[in-house]
Amino acid sequence: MINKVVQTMDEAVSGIPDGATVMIGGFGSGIPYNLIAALHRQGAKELTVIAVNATTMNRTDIGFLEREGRIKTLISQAGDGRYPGIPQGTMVERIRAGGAGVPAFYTPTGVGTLLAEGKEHRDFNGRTYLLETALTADYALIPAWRADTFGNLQFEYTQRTINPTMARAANQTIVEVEEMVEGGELDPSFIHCPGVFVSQVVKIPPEPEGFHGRPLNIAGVPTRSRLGTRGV
Amino acid sequence: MINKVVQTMDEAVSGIPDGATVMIGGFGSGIPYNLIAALHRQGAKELTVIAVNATTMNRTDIGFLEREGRIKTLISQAGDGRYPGIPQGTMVERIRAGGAGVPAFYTPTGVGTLLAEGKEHRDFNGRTYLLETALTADYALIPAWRADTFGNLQFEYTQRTINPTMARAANQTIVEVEEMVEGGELDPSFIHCPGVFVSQVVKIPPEPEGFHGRPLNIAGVPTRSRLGTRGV
Amino acid sequence: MTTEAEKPKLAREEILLRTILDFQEGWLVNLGSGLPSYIANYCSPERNVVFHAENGVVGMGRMATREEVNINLTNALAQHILLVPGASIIDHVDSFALVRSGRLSATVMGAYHVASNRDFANVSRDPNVGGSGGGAMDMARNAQRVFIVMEHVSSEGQPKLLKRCTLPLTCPGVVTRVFTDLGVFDFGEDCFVIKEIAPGWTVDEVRALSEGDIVAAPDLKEIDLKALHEAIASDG
Amino acid sequence: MTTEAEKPKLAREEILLRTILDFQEGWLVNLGSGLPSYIANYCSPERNVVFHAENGVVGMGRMATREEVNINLTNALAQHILLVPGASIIDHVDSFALVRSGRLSATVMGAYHVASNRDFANVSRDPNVGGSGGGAMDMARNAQRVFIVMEHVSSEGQPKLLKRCTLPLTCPGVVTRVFTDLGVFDFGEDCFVIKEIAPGWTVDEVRALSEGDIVAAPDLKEIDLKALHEAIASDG
Repeated sequence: MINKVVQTMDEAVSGIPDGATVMIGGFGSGIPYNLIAALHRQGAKELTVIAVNATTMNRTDIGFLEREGRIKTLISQAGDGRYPGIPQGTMVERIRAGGAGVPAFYTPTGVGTLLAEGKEHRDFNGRTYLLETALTADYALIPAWRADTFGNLQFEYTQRTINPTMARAANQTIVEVEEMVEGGELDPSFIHCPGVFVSQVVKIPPEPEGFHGRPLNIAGVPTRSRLGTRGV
Repeated sequence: MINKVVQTMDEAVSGIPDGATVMIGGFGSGIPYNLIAALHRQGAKELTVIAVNATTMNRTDIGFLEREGRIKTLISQAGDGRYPGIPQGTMVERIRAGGAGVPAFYTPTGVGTLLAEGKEHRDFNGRTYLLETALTADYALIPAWRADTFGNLQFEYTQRTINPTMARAANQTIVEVEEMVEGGELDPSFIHCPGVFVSQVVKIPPEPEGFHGRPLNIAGVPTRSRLGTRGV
Repeated sequence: MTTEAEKPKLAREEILLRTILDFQEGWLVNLGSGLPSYIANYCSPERNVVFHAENGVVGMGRMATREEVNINLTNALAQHILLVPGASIIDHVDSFALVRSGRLSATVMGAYHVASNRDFANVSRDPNVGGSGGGAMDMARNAQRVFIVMEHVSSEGQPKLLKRCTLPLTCPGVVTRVFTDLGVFDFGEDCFVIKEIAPGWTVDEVRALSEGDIVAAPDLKEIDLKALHEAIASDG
Repeated sequence: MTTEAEKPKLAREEILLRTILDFQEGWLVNLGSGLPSYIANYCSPERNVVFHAENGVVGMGRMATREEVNINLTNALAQHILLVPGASIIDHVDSFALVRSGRLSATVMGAYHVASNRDFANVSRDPNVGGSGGGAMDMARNAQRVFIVMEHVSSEGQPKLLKRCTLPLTCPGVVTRVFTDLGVFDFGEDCFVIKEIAPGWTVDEVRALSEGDIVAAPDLKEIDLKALHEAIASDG
């Protein structure tokens, strides 16, 4: 297997060109703060950003990219007047379809709403559905809890969200991780995202590189509460 | 959370009526031998059986059900002259769609073959795809490696296959497990199938109830080889 | 809109407590943003109701205290939460697969408007600009029951129980029951049926704060706040 | 079909060894049933090729010995296997999602027929009855390269490299390269281009055992069996 480790966030995002389509992971938790900050420093513009989480833009640093005009198109689940919005379940299923070689699928969600206008409606077994199409990307930026050097990933709790799915939907996936272990040390039965979907993995440094000094963890509180045995 | 434990295989399958649609899990490994044997003893007939694994019928005991005329319709990935066959990837995606509230999706697989005849063809971005519809069931019979009493499941290695997906696609899911632990003892981040998708869970007894004395494990060889750490 | 200011309505907490009483053992319930997200704080695990958060939690517990925070464990609103014993985490896609396939016994969410034809609106306050409402459309379209939890009138004093919604719909024709600070409402033939009423209020007084038709249920009863607090307290 | 019986062809193992030489570092390769499933036995981990089994293995190793058997670890043919360090297990759905999304660098499978228009057939021996070929249609339609590994003629002595397939197609127009016991074949304009030939064989002799047109590559060379065995042996 190939070693996917790179040393810095800046190196990891250095290849992202102007005009790229970039998926940015997380929702509530599971947001790749360090990679977003590195992408900000890197300077790429005219980006198409696909992020479920962009409702909380001010908190994710995607907002910084946007306010500087670096985002040409934002595809996100929540509309804000400028973007039409996508039902969240439809959005995540579209990303899943992108990584599953499914170009389009039908969903019941949104029928009878403004978001259904102009969409293909079709009945199956007496119920009406909308046609929705897949989303893919050139790059995905995601965090993980633990990686091995081959890029096999594990997520902790709701850090998972859309992240393993984006890894499958993007051509190249760049991962920031809290812990790194040697290749082969993770239990094969309990890997959330195989390394074949990962291009590069970077360990988050002890002093986070967070944009504008943003702390990775909330100061003064433990970063972990253990609510069950982990694995065996 | 609700305790899902029942004591015997026979009790677990007792409610399956004639004419039910039953998914039977596994592919190569991950086959619920004990529940299939119990279904055989139970006597239900006119069954519609959905099983990816039915190519290896003689080895799975689905063959016994079939030879006794208990199966009205078999939906499986491999045709044998009587059944038309479904590409394996299409079959598993159809089961996934059933558990995902997606009534239909498009796939590139099968275009230009006999299996595409009569199917809706549609182009997306210059490539041709086939429309395929979801599969659901009244019951799913699956094995698992470890369960807690709430029905949360973990699978070992390729025991997983289609099993967590069938649990989501069926109205009721019955599970035979190798190990049982108290509710809450499994790490929430590493559960392959949440208990909300499980109706009943039965521990495989030390002396397996396998049909016709079939041993659950291969006699004389270790049943486990450990090739990596499990979890943490 | 006469006696409104003078009479006590249900407190927000009491609306939640009343909603919890409708949950049955074994239910899987999604809790929406705002008021409903606090329901898990009040509902004891002994009720055997499993709470779902659409970012991928099956078995959501109460909000975390500052000492209990784990940055990798939140609900869909990024509020730090705990899990109950037996909880499991699924990914975002699987979480909405669960929703779309009809596994939710109920979804509980707020609304700007609920109409007597069971339509409701909570995605946008602008009549001309729609929105997705996050996962609200998915939950509303696909859950077995849609429970709306809200104050009876808007902060501007406008009625929210309407004949027809005038804001963009989240989903047409799906609302099962509405819990407000004035009562509990089911639906009849293009009307609301008030099943329970806030202590001291009359149906006509509720009608005055509503636009949609309100019919009194034959078995209309007053909400017993004392019993409500006791029922929930006994959970703990 | 003159000299066939007298001249040695490549042994089955040698066909596999030759196929392995085409794999490049970092490739993800699905191994089909029959002959291809043994490729992982011969290909060392140092080649950094990751083998996929469609039942959900990413990082398949060699076949297990009797002492190494775990009933919960098989390939798609229910053969007991081992994993390589760094392997991971995915579910069946995810495994074909990987296939359909074009992640496979190559798929290696057998065939009854391969045609000079890149069609191939391996789902049914009955011209009138189709079949799914298990996951073959998924792999063939979606992999970046389709490598066919087979004996050059059928057990009945019939040619398998044809002008057009007469058995139900697995997939039209996708074959990248064919490895037989007589040579390595690419494709030209409705013809096979023989790139490498079994030691001691002439192109005309290979043509005599083929139905489709065979064109000799300008750089046609004889397969060096000694070098082949050495290259693979050095893996170990």
